[in-house]
Amino acid sequence: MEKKIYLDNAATTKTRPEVVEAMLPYFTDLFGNPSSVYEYAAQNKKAIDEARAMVAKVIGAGPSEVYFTASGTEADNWAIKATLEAYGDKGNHIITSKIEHHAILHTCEYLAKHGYEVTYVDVDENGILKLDQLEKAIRPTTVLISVMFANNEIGTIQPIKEIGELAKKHNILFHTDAVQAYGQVPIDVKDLNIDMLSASAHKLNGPKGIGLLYIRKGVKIRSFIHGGAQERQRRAGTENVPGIVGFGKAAEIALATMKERAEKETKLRELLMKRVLAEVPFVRVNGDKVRRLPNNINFSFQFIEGESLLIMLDMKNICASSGSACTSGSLDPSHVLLAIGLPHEIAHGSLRLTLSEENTEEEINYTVDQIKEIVDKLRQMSPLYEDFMKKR
Amino acid sequence: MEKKIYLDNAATTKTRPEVVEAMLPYFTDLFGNPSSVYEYAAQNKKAIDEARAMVAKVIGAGPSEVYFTASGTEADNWAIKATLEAYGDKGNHIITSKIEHHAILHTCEYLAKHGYEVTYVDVDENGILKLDQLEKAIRPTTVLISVMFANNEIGTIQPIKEIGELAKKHNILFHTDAVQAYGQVPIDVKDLNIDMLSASAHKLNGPKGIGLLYIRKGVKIRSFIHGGAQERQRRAGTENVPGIVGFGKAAEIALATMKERAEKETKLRELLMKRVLAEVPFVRVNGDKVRRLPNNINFSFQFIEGESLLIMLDMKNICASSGSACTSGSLDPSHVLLAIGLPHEIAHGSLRLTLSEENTEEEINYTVDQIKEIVDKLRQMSPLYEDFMKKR
Amino acid sequence: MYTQKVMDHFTNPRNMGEIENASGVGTVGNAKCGDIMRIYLDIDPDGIINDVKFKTFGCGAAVATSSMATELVKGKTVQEALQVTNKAVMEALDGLPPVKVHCSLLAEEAIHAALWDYAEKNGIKIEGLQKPKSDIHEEEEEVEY
Amino acid sequence: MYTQKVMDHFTNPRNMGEIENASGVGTVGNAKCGDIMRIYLDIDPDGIINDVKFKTFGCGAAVATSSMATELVKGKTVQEALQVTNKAVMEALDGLPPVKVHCSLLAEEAIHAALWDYAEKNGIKIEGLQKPKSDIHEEEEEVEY
Ligand SMILES: Cc1ncc(COP(=O)(O)O)c(C=O)c1O
Ligand SMILES: Cc1ncc(COP(=O)(O)O)c(C=O)c1O
Repeated sequence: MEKKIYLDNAATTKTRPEVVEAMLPYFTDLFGNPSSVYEYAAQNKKAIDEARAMVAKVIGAGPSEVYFTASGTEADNWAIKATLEAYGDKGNHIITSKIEHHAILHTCEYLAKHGYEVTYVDVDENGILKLDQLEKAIRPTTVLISVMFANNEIGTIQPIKEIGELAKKHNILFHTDAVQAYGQVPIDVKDLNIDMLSASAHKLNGPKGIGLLYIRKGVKIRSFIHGGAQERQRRAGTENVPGIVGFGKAAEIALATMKERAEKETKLRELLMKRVLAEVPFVRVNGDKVRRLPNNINFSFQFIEGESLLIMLDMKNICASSGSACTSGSLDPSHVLLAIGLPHEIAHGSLRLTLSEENTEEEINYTVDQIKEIVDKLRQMSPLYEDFMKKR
Repeated sequence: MEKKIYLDNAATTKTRPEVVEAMLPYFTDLFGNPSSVYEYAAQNKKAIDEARAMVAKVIGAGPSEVYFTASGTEADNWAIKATLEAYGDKGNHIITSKIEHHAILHTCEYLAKHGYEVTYVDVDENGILKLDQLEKAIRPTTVLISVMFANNEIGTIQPIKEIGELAKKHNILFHTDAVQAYGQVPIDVKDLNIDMLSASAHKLNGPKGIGLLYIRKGVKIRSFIHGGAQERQRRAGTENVPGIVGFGKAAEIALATMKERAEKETKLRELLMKRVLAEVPFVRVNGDKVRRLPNNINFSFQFIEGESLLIMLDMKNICASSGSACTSGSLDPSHVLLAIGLPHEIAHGSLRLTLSEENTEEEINYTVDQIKEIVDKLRQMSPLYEDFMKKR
Repeated sequence: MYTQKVMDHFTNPRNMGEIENASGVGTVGNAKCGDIMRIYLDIDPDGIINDVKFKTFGCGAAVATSSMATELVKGKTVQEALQVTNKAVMEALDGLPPVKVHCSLLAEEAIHAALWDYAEKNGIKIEGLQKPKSDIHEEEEEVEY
Repeated sequence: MYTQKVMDHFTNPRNMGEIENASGVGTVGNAKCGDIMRIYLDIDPDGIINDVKFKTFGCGAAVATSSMATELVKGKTVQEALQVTNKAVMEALDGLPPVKVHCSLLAEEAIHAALWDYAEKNGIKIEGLQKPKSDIHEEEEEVEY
């Protein structure tokens, strides 16, 4: 195909033209600093308020419970570091899962080096958190449970409601990294007992460089970035007005189109999955079949390695990912795939395809055709495949 | 005047149309995640590399010494918190000035609550750091000196070279918050012995939501935001590609036009200053007359209060500021004006006008006319003026 | 930031000025906080506030609350004036931003201070009126340059 | 990310395949690291490498370095082949990204492993050749599903 086929929407998404349109006035016309006294800046303040109300609405939160950050990563860092600091009187223990994004895991590793204690709870073979292990991990000193809403690699959606109830029962705060789920699946923070939630605009066709942290009213939290009085003195730095406006617009559209998008993406994904499973031997699907993000599919092709697969797909104009984008360049296989029990060599051969509503059936069929050919070509090259065939 | 007269460029600036133009392709066309394997994302990586080289060039740094952040505030927080952490073996003491931006001061206050020791060095009546006091403040446990390049309220430029030499002599790291100076006045980090430097794009006609921290090669520094491997594993979070590209473009233009802009702004500023001093009684200029940002002027009008002055200027379509924008809404007068020795009532009556190359002589003359009228009106209303006149 | 009413009273303040030989003058606030209000009262022998003027050093809200407070006490009896609370001033202005509520308190205080001065000058005691607390000259010395 | 030469050798690998009854076969790397290389050598009685083939499980750089390494040793004597270093492989490919340098080391090792196998099978000793360290079967068990 001539046209690029973009199947890496979990890494980042195209900013919608309507979103860019909404942002544009705030660069050159309404560029004032929202903290200023003059009326000219009041328009920016209003724009921020409206965007805040909209991004809050997506998760059933109040506008005053939402704080803008520069990314999902910053929101994750903030939630974890500042909460543990604020509740130091209660204890120094945090519980999380083995399949969190590095924004959570590396933050926990950092804290572990600074006197905090971290428990990493296992997931089952589909990537679903072991709730009984979670409950057993709870100590009197446990301040926070942080479990992601949906996994960025295998798309598994966690039993958030049950985790929320557990946290509430034991009077522990509950944070969820919803970077992959926000705007993609229905979320109601009140119903789910979520105390804190992270999201990032560029995962829902909003701009890069803007995220949010929801903090339930009543949760005691300190600032993570200190300075000016922005974001009700919680997060300093001149407001990224165009980014905030863009996030608001993207959230509005995501909320309005959630159902139809999910249906369309699920349909395409099922087509993709069925054809690959039927036509490519020695392949497995990673992640839960049902509790799964609508647009995510994750395969492991035995005997081949992911990067070469990606490059060959790239040469056919298909953008995909193996493991998570953030760690490419690293040589370790995905910690998520290892956590669901895949052996290293199979974890290495994984392919993540994450769809958008813009993908077509034609693209999906073309992609499957290419996958078939490339996997076959790489297997011909593979000493592991040679050994396997000879043993048969 | 019908047209808005924007005289608050220290708060934030208009994003240049050329900058927006440069950013646009990275929203909807080249939106890929730079960490991805496919060629499509390589274009973004290249764009980031080019922007990095450009923003580094402005201060004579190498591209590999520059890390993108979301704001000047984040850069300040990072520099201070992570440096003190990394050099914990050496000590727990930091020296800064009394007239820093809140991004530095509040960060220091935070650290002071966490076992660190902070010395705030005085400035003289023009806002220039007392070098002898600085040297005396040095202890064996001093890890870092952080002194701003130029002050955001009164425009005073610090004796950075002397501070750098002092720091070097005593083997102490030197960070400078150059948010107001970067791209406005020549800076050479090597020549000035600067180990770390913060900047923010929206102060030089770049976009909001993007900043940088320069970290000299060899300085041991930890991450502040943990997560993915972006920014050579130093600053996690999906790269804000449009923001970075915009920063690069703004830096390029700022560097190319620095001299002519400074000349133009200085000329307008001198006109403004001369007329006000000649035509308005009981006024003083705050800050150093010579070592000063080209576009900054700061007055104190005796007997009147700044906010009412601002609102009345606003009604005449003039955007200005009193104290720093970040603290408006607070009731304390500017800590900077107090530090240069102004009594409270005079500090309250301050007006900051910060020009851009787009301002015209006509605008400046109109502004002076309005200031005269408004100051007079407010003085008629002022009990302090009444008392003063009666005593005469 | 401000309501239309506040902006109206700020830009067209009612009763701004002085009263020579006023029956009572009260000055409250201090320069440190950035707000100083002075109220002049002209009270007739029947205890009716015939005229009232103010001068204010302060923000938009300080000017507007002064202006509104003078409007609310004008023509009232001393006892009625005493009932004009900061709440009433705020309501009459359609509200103030939270950080500016103290301005309305100052306006109330300024009225009270002027009434106190009137009472002292006339050697009377006004039921329910307490000695005002703050005055500019208590806190900071005057400075010139 | 990769040079044109790397991409060329990745997409059109030279000497990919097997040699039945090869004079020497060497397999290095392991699945944990994500790279496994196998080299087949056909060496004539004069010690000339008549033919060489490879199979590789790994990233683009792993495939390209294998391909290039086979090109560099083909037609050479055993002693000459021993001199083909990872540096030579990298240079021939116009460089590798820093994170991929280990692939070129693996290619060097794979050649050595195949030579070692050849030496063992023929009961000879090759001057300067050491026993190869790594092998897939040492580290992880094979798994199926
Ligand atoms: C001197 C100085 N430092 C830091 C900052 C903070 O920059 P930002 O608002 O981009 O975080 C500013 C501007 O507000 C500033 O003037
Ligand atoms: C689950 C999850 N958490 C956090 C992040 C980090 O988000 P960002 O890159 O916007 O900081 C990502 C995306 O990279 C993610 O998928």
